[in-house]
Amino acid sequence: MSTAATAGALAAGTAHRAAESPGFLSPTGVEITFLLVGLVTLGAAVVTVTTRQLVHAALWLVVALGGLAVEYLLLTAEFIAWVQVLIYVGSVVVLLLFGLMLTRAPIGRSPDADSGNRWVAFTVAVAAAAALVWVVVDAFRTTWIDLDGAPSGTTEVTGAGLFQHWVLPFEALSVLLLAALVGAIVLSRKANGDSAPGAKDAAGSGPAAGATRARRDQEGAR
Amino acid sequence: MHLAYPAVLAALLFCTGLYGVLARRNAILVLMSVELMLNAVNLNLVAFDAWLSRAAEDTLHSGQALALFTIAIAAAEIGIGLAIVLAVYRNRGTSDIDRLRDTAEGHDPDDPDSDASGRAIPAPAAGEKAEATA
Amino acid sequence: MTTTTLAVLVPLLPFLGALAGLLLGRTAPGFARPLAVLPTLASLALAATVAARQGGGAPVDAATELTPTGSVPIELALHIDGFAALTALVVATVATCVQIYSTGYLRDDPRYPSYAALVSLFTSAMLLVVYTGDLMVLLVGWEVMGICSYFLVGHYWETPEARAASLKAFLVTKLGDVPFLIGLFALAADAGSFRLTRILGAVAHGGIDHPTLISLLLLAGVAGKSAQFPLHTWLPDAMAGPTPVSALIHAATMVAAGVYFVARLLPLFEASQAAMTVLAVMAAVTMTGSALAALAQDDIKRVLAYSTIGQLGYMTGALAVADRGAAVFHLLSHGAFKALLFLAAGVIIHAAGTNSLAAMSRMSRLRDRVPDAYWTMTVALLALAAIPPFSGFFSKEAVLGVAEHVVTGHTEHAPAAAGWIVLLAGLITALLTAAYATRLWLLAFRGSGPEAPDHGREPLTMTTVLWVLAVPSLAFGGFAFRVLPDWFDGHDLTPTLTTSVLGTGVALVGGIVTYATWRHTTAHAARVPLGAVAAHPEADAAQVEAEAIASHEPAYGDVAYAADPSDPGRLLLGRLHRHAAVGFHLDAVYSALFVRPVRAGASLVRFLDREVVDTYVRGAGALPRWLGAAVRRAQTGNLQTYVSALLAGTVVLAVAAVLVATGA
Amino acid sequence: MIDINESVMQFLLALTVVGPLLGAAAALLPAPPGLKGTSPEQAVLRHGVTVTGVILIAAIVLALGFDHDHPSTMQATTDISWIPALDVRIHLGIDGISLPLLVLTALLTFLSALYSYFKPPAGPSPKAFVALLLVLESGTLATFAVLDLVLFFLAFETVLIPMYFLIARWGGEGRAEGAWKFILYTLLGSVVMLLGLLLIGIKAGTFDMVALATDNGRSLSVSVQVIAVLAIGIGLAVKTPMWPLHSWLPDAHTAAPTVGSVLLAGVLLKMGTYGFVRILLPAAPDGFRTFAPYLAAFAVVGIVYGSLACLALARKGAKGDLKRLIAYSSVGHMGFVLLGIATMTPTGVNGALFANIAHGLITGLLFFLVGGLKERTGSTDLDALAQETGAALYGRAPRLGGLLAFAAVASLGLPGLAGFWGEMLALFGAFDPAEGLNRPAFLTFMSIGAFGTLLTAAYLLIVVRRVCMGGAPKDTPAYTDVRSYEFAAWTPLVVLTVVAGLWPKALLGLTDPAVQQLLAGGTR
Repeated sequence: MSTAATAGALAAGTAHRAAESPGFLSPTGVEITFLLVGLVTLGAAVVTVTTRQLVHAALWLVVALGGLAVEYLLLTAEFIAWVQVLIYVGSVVVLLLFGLMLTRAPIGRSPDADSGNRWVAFTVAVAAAAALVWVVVDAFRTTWIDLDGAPSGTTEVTGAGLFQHWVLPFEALSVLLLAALVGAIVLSRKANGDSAPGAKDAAGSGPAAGATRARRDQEGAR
Repeated sequence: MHLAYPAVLAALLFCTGLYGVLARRNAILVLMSVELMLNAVNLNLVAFDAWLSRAAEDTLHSGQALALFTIAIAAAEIGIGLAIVLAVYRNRGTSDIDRLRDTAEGHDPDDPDSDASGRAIPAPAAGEKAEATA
Repeated sequence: MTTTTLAVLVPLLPFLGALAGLLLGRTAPGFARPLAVLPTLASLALAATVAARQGGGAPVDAATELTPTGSVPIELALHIDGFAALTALVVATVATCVQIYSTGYLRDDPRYPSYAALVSLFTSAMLLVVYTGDLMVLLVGWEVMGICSYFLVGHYWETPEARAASLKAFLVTKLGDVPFLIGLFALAADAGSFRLTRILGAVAHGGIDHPTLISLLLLAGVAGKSAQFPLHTWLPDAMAGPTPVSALIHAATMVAAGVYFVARLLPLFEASQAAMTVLAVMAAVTMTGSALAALAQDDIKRVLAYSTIGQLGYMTGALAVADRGAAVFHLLSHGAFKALLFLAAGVIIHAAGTNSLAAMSRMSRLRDRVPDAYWTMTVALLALAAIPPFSGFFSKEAVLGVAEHVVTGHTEHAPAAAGWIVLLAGLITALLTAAYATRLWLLAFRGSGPEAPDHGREPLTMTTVLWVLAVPSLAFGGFAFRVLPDWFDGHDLTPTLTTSVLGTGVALVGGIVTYATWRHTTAHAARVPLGAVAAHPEADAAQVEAEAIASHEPAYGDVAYAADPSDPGRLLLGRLHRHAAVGFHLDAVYSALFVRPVRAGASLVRFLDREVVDTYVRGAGALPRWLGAAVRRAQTGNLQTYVSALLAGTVVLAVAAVLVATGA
Repeated sequence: MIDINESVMQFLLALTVVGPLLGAAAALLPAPPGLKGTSPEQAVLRHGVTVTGVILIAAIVLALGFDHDHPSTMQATTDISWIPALDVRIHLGIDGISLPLLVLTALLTFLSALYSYFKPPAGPSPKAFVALLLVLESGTLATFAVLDLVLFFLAFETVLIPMYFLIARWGGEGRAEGAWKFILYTLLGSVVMLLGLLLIGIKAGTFDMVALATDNGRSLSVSVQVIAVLAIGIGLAVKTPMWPLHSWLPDAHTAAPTVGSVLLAGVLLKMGTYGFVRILLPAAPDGFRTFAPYLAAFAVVGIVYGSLACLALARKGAKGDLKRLIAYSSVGHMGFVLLGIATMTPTGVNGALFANIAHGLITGLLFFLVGGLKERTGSTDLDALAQETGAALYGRAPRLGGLLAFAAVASLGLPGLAGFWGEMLALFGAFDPAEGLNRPAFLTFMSIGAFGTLLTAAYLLIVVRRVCMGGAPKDTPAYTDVRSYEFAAWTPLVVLTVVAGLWPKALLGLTDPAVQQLLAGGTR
């Protein structure tokens, strides 16, 4: 974990500059909010991956993603928070619901939502979680983010950053999205030859990607 | 705010998504779990960006930029993924991951003497020959 | 031509004759007889010339390297002294007679070409043994003789006796040859050469480290070839072969080789008292035992076979008392009259249509049917019984005389014990020899009962040979004992008074006793009808003999034995008769000692090869199979399983990496 | 004998190695119109005869042009750098040790091709058969001609594949199993051998056999030598085969077609012993000295074991298969070869090399004869052949019976025939082994081995008795006696057996100086 090590070093650096780094026992209001929302988010996520009702899973996903958006706000990244709400809650989840419907997912409790692999998955997940948490906590125990001062994630800051430093990747990304669009259409066409649902699906996925891209562009224009 | 909070939350979310990916049967639920994992990463990116932009005077905001890119790519990925899932569903009539076992050993019943079974013969042959000659 | 060239030609001609015979035999049968007789005849002439030129003087020595071996080279060497010259002469003579005789004996035999070729090969091998001065080359001839005897004894391969006998003949002699080979190795390793002269030189300078061991090893081979106890059992069975072959084997070749070999290497044996004593004991046991067995045999040829063993016993006895002159003297005279005995026996078997003495003793006027055989055989039997003035007398007396010399301590070469053993055994054997000779003669020619079948005179080729051989049996010894010492070591071979009187006396006693018993027993002959006669009496001799041999066992229940109350031998031997008839159960001992263990070993190996050696092969085959099955089971095709495994591995690796990085 | 320009010799040697490969490639092409015989099969078989004949002629010319006064020096040498990175060179050459084996290989392959021209093997198309035969020949000749460890290994391996297909495609019943056992067994051995070869090559810094022989293991530490000898020895011992690694041989022989058996016994087995002499003895003498007693012990066990197995097969009612029996007898004969090598004396090694050639000739002849016998009687099962008394081959096919008896007699090591000198010299070498070896142990081995000859004689004569002799051949139908083409294929072997027996100098004169030099460490 060399990254963690460097981060630790940096953290030490900041620590002595910002003289007092408050302990965990005296949380600020932001922290409490973050904690609570985080709990909700996590809970929603857990329900998402465990519930037996597929549509409910999608809805709980909405809650989790929304919670994340709030966390972004708390981290003063408002633009990303809105984008999160727009794209994820707005399009991705809708897409997923479309998918559920198109694959005739059963409405209501489906007994076999989880495969026989559940316990293996659980162990692996818990082990990974333990490892990650341990490492992260070990590395950033004392690191302090100071969120005061000018918010670093406002729209103009982000826009400026994007169009000063990230233009080329940004355009490349739009090409990628285009490719994804074409790919989605081709895939769904090939799959069914000339039957109706393929066209509908292509229409379903195509505009979504297209929408994101269009939105991205107008953002850039602004 | 302590960096540990978002980091731990991200880790937990990631592992939740991991569990989903490994445990869910329906392909679309797997996709949802993938979204969770992506978001966990995003949270990390944003949190570290917020920290570094102060601690290391980072004016590049690479964290937020990358988070944006991730979101965009995630959208594309969902599109493609769903298309694939639908195609599979149309061909096979199911979107259950563990019904798709074409790579299983000796799966195909239509050509029994495929390479694998063909290669399996010699080892017994040597043994049986030993008995035969005795 | 130089003597060397001639000497080289002597073995070479019969060899070439044999090759030509084998190649042309089937394509041009007309050549078979000339190819058989002429080379042998030529080599006889050459041998005579060589003998004349050598004249008992300095030995002829010549050598050229046959091949390098990396250590001790093998040389193509000649070493012709008086012994070699004379022995070669006898060999060639007997071989020629046999070849001529065979032309008549196997008149209509389709296999005659191969037979004759093998006889020629046999002859050339023996001549090689006689002339060569290199022991490895001698071994070559030695073994070639063995294989020739194998093929010739198996000539009647339709009969089970012949099949068994040929195998036995080869294997028993080979059993002796194995230690023989080792002995040669030891000899060569000590002397640094296979050359006879060098080895004798080394012996003279005491260059041989273990003379006793080497001598005993060599003796094993000698016992095998010269049919000495305990390796003699193949010889009586070898009677299943054609009679001329028996004559060849017994008179000149094969069995003579062993005695001749010891005679050549006698200084080596003299170097070890123990070896000499062993030799003496061997000779004594052989003599007496074989004589007793001969008295009990029913097959006329088996009687002669056992008598051969006995006479060879005399020769080894002479060697045991360190006088090779006497030994070779007896070898020569015995060669003459034993060949005659066998060839005459062949004629008789042909005429009588049976080889069983019991059957012959039940037919009258057999001697009128075959007068030549009758007279010559009488001569030969007298010679065998060592009645003066026949040749056998002088040679045997020479042996006994030497033994008596040793006993009285006139020589230091041999231990006195050996002398005593040889002398006593010799005298007993003389008695027994006379006894079975008389028995054979009486049963064969003095039979009473229905007339013997008459199918014309025997072919001239067979009868003339008999007379040719009768001459030396009659007259050879008379002048030989004066001449031979110049050829040999110079020991006096004149019969001494005591031994002559003793020997002749016991011989006469034996003859008279047997005659008396015969007069007593022969009365029963009429009462017990016996006898089996060949199916085609008019066929050529070979086929008659084959049928006679084949019919003996069915008729009497045994190859060697006939329940004939009119047999004097039965009365003379009393309880011993039964055991003597089967050669004192030596075959049973052999089968217990060698055959069964080898059989057991064979089946053990069969089991091992099946169950043990192949087991690990099978295991090696099974292990990968199991592994493959195990790995295949993991391939479920469920992606989530794969990914779970993948991620689990990743986590483990990550944790490990962290631990390493943090130095925990 | 005759004086041939060195470059011509080089060309001939290269031809003997490469020629068969080209021939094999050509055999797969459609026959040119000029050569098209009555049928394409006949055409391709004739092609095989032609190519092998040319190679045989080349080998004979090599033997004639060979400088017989200096058989210990490498002649007709070609030395081209092949893989500079690994310092692997294409190094060809012949000396007194490899020349006889080279000629023997060419001869046996030619005779096999001739035999199968008149009697095509039962199986798939002869095209592939001829091609495989030629590849086999090329690999074998290369094994005897190359002087580079890596090339040696390549050639050594090349041989396996064609032999596998010869057995698996043209064999008798049980061919699949026999072929599998053969290939797996020998490949396993070769893998181990490769490790040993690499070890030697890397530690000594060269793969060149001549350099290694001259170095005589001075640049290799004893431990390295021990490991290398163990590894290489196992590989070679499997090929030889040494007891107890022999169990692939009987199956392979029983299943193989006549020609396959002839080549397998006559040529392939020799590669193992040749490797012992050419690589192990000079390159790692100290390591070899460590293992020599064990090798000798295994060899002697092999002698007795093989003979006893043959006795068990030859016994009445054992359902013994003749080809299997001859295969076991090969185990015994190879035991003598190994014993000779294990003595590390010039005498023993000379004997081993002589026994190699002799065994190639005699066993080749035996397999040919058994093939002919099977063709006539339709069986190689002893009990089926000789019901009660025997098959009486003497009476029903006299020439065949005579030849069989001759081959058996030669195989039991009768003095005056080829079989004798090898065994005798091996035993003589064991009687007085090289210094540093335990003499009493070797004396024991020698006496046991000597009695092994007795057992050998026993089973061979029993076979003769059951096959050639036998009662009442009159009523039974006679078989067709030896045909002319069979004579053509067999006579050379018979003649050479007799010649080698009567004039051993022809071989020993070649091998002895070379062996002396080899054992003296290339400096002499």
